[in-house]
Amino acid sequence: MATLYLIFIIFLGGAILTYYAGKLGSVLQDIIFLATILGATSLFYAGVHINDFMSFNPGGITLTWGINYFGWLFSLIVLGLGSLAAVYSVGYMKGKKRRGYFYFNFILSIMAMLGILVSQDLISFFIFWEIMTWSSYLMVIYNGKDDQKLGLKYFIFSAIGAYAMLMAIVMVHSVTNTFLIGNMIEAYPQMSLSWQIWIPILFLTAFGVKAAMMPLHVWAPGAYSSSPMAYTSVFSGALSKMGIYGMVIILVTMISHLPQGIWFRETLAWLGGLTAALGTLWAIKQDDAKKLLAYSSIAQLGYIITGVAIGTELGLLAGLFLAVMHALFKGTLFMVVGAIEKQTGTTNFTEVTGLIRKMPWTFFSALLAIIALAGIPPLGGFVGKWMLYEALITSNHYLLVILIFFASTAAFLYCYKFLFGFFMGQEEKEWEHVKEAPATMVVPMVLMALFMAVLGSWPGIILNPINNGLVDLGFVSTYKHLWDTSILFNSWGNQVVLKPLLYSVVAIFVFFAIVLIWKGFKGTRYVSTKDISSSGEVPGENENLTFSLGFAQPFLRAVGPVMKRQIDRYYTEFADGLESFFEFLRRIYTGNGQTYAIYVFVFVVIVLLFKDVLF
Amino acid sequence: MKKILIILLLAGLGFYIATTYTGIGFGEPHFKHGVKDTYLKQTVQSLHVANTVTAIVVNFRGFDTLGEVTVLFLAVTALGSILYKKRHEVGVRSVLFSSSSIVTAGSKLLFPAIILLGAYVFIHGHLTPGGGFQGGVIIATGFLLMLLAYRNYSVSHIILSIVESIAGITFAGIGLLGLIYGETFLQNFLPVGVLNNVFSGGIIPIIYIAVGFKVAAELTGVIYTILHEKGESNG
Amino acid sequence: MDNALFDLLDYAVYGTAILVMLIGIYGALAKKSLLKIVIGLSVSDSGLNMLIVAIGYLKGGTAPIFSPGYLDGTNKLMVDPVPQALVLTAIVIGFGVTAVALALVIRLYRHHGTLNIDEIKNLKW
Amino acid sequence: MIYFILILFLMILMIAAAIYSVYQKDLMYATIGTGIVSLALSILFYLLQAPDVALTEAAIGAALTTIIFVIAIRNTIRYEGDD
Amino acid sequence: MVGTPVLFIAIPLLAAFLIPLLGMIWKELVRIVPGLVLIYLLILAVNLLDHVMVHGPIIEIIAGWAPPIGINLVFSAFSGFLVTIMIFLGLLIWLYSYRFKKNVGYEPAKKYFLLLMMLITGSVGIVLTGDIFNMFVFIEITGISAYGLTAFYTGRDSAEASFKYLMLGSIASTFLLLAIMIIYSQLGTLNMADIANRIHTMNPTYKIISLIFFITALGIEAEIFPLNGWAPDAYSEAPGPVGAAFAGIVVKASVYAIIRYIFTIFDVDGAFNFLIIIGMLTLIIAEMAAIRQEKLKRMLAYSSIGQMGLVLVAFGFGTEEGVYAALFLMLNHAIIKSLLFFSGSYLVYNSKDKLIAEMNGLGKKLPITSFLFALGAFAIIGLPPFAGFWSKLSVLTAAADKNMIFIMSLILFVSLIELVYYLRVVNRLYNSKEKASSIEVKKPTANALITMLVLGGLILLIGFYPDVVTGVLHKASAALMDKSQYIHNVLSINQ
Repeated sequence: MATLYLIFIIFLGGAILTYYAGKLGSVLQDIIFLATILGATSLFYAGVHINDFMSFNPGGITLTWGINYFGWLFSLIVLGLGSLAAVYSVGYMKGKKRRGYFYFNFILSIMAMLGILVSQDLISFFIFWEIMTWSSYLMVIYNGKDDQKLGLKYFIFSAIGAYAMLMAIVMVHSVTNTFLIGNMIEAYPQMSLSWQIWIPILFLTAFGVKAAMMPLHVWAPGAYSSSPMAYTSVFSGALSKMGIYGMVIILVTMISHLPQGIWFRETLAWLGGLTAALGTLWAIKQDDAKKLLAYSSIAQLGYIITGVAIGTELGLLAGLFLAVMHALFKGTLFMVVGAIEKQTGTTNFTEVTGLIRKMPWTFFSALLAIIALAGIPPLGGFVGKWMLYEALITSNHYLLVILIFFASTAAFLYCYKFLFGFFMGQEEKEWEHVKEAPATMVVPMVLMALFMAVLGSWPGIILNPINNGLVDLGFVSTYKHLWDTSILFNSWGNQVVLKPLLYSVVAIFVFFAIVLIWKGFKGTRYVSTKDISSSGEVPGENENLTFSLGFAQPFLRAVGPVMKRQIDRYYTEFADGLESFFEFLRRIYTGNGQTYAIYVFVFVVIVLLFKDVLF
Repeated sequence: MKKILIILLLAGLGFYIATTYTGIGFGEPHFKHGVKDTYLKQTVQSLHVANTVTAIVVNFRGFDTLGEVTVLFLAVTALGSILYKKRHEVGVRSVLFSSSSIVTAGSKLLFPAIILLGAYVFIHGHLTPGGGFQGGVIIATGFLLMLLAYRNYSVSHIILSIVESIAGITFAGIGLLGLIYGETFLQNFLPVGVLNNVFSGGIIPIIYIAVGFKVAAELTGVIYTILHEKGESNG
Repeated sequence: MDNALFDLLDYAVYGTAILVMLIGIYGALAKKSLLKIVIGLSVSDSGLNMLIVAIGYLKGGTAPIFSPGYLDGTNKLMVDPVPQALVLTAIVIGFGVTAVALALVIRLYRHHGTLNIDEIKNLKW
Repeated sequence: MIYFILILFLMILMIAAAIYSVYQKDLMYATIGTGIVSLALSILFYLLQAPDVALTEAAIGAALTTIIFVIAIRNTIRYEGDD
Repeated sequence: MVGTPVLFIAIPLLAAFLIPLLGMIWKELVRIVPGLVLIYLLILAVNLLDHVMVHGPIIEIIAGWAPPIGINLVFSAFSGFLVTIMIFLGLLIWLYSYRFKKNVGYEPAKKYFLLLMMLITGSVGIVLTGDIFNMFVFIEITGISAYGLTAFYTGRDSAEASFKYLMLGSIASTFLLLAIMIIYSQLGTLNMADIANRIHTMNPTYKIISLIFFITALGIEAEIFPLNGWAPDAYSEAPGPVGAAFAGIVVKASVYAIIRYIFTIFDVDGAFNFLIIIGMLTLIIAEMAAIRQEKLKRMLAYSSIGQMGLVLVAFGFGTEEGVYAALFLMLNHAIIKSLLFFSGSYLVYNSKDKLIAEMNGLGKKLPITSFLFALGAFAIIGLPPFAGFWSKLSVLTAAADKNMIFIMSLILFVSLIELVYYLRVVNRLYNSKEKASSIEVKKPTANALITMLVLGGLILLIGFYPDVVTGVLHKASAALMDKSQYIHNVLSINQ
């Protein structure tokens, strides 16, 4: 089991080496970086056995490391996406400044996420959690132009979560006297009711922040969009999943023992649903691809939270499957944006159009990812969505189904905007010189896109590990039972039978897609974007007439009232209020030495007067 | 308003201090097992020193005294640091009063007597009231007199500093010798002599003489430094 | 007669000491001039020293000095020497602190041209 | 009896001098007030059977402290401003 | 054994008296000798600590009179641990300030190093001594050195800060003497162990009044909330390394004194809760004041006050875990806050008006210093895997064990405030939108850089491998908790 040690040493050593290798040469730096990530990944899958634990005692605290099936499932997301994003990063970072900084934090993030998964005790869990937080914070401020204090916001919210978690950890410790997660789970049913309620709330706060759950999500758009895209794919794809990972553990192992647990579930599920709906609406409004994807991430995480929160086996399966899918398609999409940013220098829909011919492979990956995101068959996203609806309906959450359904329908709008804004439309002269991104960037995107397609037809590849993981968490597998009742599992789960109806849907879809693409390449006439006129006026040179400008305005007007007040503003007002209170308070220190001396006597006399109470 | 508050506060504080101390009682023995009886007994028996206060200050609680001379030493240093000016800025000595020839002549006459008195006081510190501090202060007042009487009278900083250092080293050094020849720091390692002789009490007179020199030099230094600080407001 | 008066003194000595101390502190807290503050602190030190010595006093005791011929009549009452030794230390330390304080006052006057403590508050909040 | 009156006188003198030195606006006189406090105190120390302390207080409190106050006042301003 | 505890006091005093003479021989000696002394003392401290860990506390008597007659020094695991930290830190401060400002002349340099050495000695004395009046003397030594050092720069604000400090310091010594005399008048002894042995015979009212006076007096030095008006000014106006010395050495000694009184000498149980209350007040108000500061050093000062409040809270739990946590906090605070003061001094040095707002983009100009500052900031917030995390964890664990959930959440809330203002600075340092500043960059000197790197290395070492200190910490906290053992050890010495 020393392999785990070795892996962490490789990560740490690699991070430091990479940082300093920049002085010797950028190629060497790339090689060390890739070798670290890929080496550690392959070592992990080759040398680490599941359910093999080891313990050690730093500072008198027993720590246990090892991985179970559930962690192993998430390690697929972390290391898989991490490796691909690492390959992508090499291309993305070519010619950029502060590569050492980027690589260092990238490796540390991956290490921290893996660390979270192998931690079987709360202390190392927390330590890795925090390493993950600050390494990602350092990524957010990578550009050094943190004018809106996005990094600070991210960090503060993470810290709120982390401190909540820390509080829960020490509360648990005062009962069990150890930090082992297993002991916590065992001791939980014996705790007093108020602690039984508070501990999960505190934990869920921490996980909710990372999973960008509704009232705690305000950091996410800024943080996702301002860190380098190569990292954002990991940030949104894998890092946020750590929140989901934690939530599942808490929900399954603790809340399920609590009679009042139903309230937790309902609240969480509804928060997830709201997150999905509002995130989607905000995403539609964005003109910047990074922001759009960031809000879309929030929305997608909402689906996952809802699925997980319902707590039935089907719900968990759906949520976790969506989590994997989200890692894949959101990873891909951020990579796509990164590629576009690298090639064109901007990510604004109102500036870039018609890249379909310039960057065909990028378009291909974007297309598949968008299809998966929107939940259109036959890609994996559809499977997840379907399972989610099924889970919601079987557990009688009809209102929630409506909400989710509304959200996923509205999601088509931004999917369309994304796809059309960048790739379709007129080809402007400004972007004529644009070429396809380098191979190191394209290959990871395409690989992921293909994998999504595979998952659409063979979801069992992922569903089996998920099931194993759930069994590992103490869930009694009722897989067999579901197999019989659910249409979905009948048709998709056993990987071979495709029902004629679905088969024909796929056929029709493929047909239309081919037609559309064919038309796109052959049958269009080149028209300049300026070649229009409205009300007899010829638009001027500087008039922006891109397709995405003012996209979906009527719809946004309709839902406008919902979006009028951002939660963000409440936080800001709260913080401002606090600060002015502090400002008022610090005037205690008047600067007059005599006043300070008087304080001394006030203190003495007050203490003397109340000495019988105080002592 | 503020004054009323202060008076109220002080009244409250005074009330508590007063109740405490009146409860303790004046002029009565307050405790049974105090250390003072041991001090009174041992001063005569083991140290052969007449003045118990001296015995306490120099021997029983000699460590305090070491700290105390250090405080004075530090006060001089801090004073120099606070009022430090670059050499060309050294101020003119402030003149407190213009002295007539009677004063100057009288001062000259008095000066040796004051020094002698000071020396007497610290040499006999273990026999009679007085000791290093008192004697040192008396010597310092002698210098003060000269400084005030003569406008041009100056005390060499370097000599002051050397005297101070040597006296301090003597004190600390005797302490360390106690550690070497005896077993503990500041332990008496000299014969204690006969009670009420000048040469009695072992290391006590030596230390007190060192303290006397040190205090004299330090206080002279304090006065000299402050006297040469002609304050001019520039703010 | 004498005894009754001494009983009164019981309280008067402590009372005086505490009163002087409080007057000094009042000066330090209520007066605006920096020099007045230092004067106040110095006065309060005097009161405190008196209080300490008074604690060591024993009625009918003599000074703790074994002058020649004293030892013959042993077991005569002596006042407590310990507070005296402590006060000795405290007085010298108090002088050192006062000297430093005055040096600071002189320097503050050099910089600010005033001794009013209300006007010397560049550092605040 | 004389002893008693002496002590009482000294104590009253001390309090009065203390109040004087706190209230006097002319700092030079206030300093003299502290000197008187110290002087009275040193005699009181003597009466309280503390000759060592009396000597010290007389030398340091009454003489040296007063002098450095006077020097300090000479170097700054003599009158306490309005407060 | 290479020596006895009294050398911690005697050697620096001897050196202090020697330095003016040595300076006449070779001027550089006034800078070198304090360093040599501190190196010797560090070796001594480490050796003695090693000895104490195995053989139990060393009680040293002075002038050949066994306690309670004479003064004694106690070098137990607890006091020895603090002494070692203080001297180690003192050595680093010496190294850092060896050439802090090159244009400082001979006279100021002599005074600076003398006062610095005596500041350290005084604090060490406070910790080592076993006699309450002797502690008063050491407090005064520390105090006068501190006033002198605060007013070291010739600017006008430093004198102001120093005067405030002095004023409160005088009031503190008044209260301290009052309290000492109450104890003496009741028990007739000044020895801590003897007092502790007989404190139960004392009238409870007087006992509590004297305890209150002690807490007030020492609280002024230990920066407890309503008594700490001097602290921000003194920290921010003193030279940078002296700020570190205040935070790392002086305040620790005062906190030690309070703890010694409450844990060992007095048997008042309510005092523990009182510690928690004033500790929380100090923590909360200091951190709230810190967030609005515009000057870096002042911000660090408030943060330092807050940390001390937290230390008091941890002590106030009164359990061994609490003491362990408090000691861990003190250790970390000594290391981390010194690093922050050291690196912060150079940041301030490089910004014209000492404002945080002017530090944009310094991360590029002073890469190592800024990196170390960021490291220190992360560590003091309590982010793993740096040193601060372990102490924060142990404080919270101790709180949870006493079921003080409210206190816990307050501590965490305050940590959040702390995080905000530290990160604001770090954000600024690495914000590349720098203002055009014509100031020439003043790079840290080599010795300063070494000092900071050592501290940074320690933060990482303790963070990754806390075992280097936990053993000592456990022994030290056990030593503090065992009151009867302390009394027995001291009073059973016969000479």
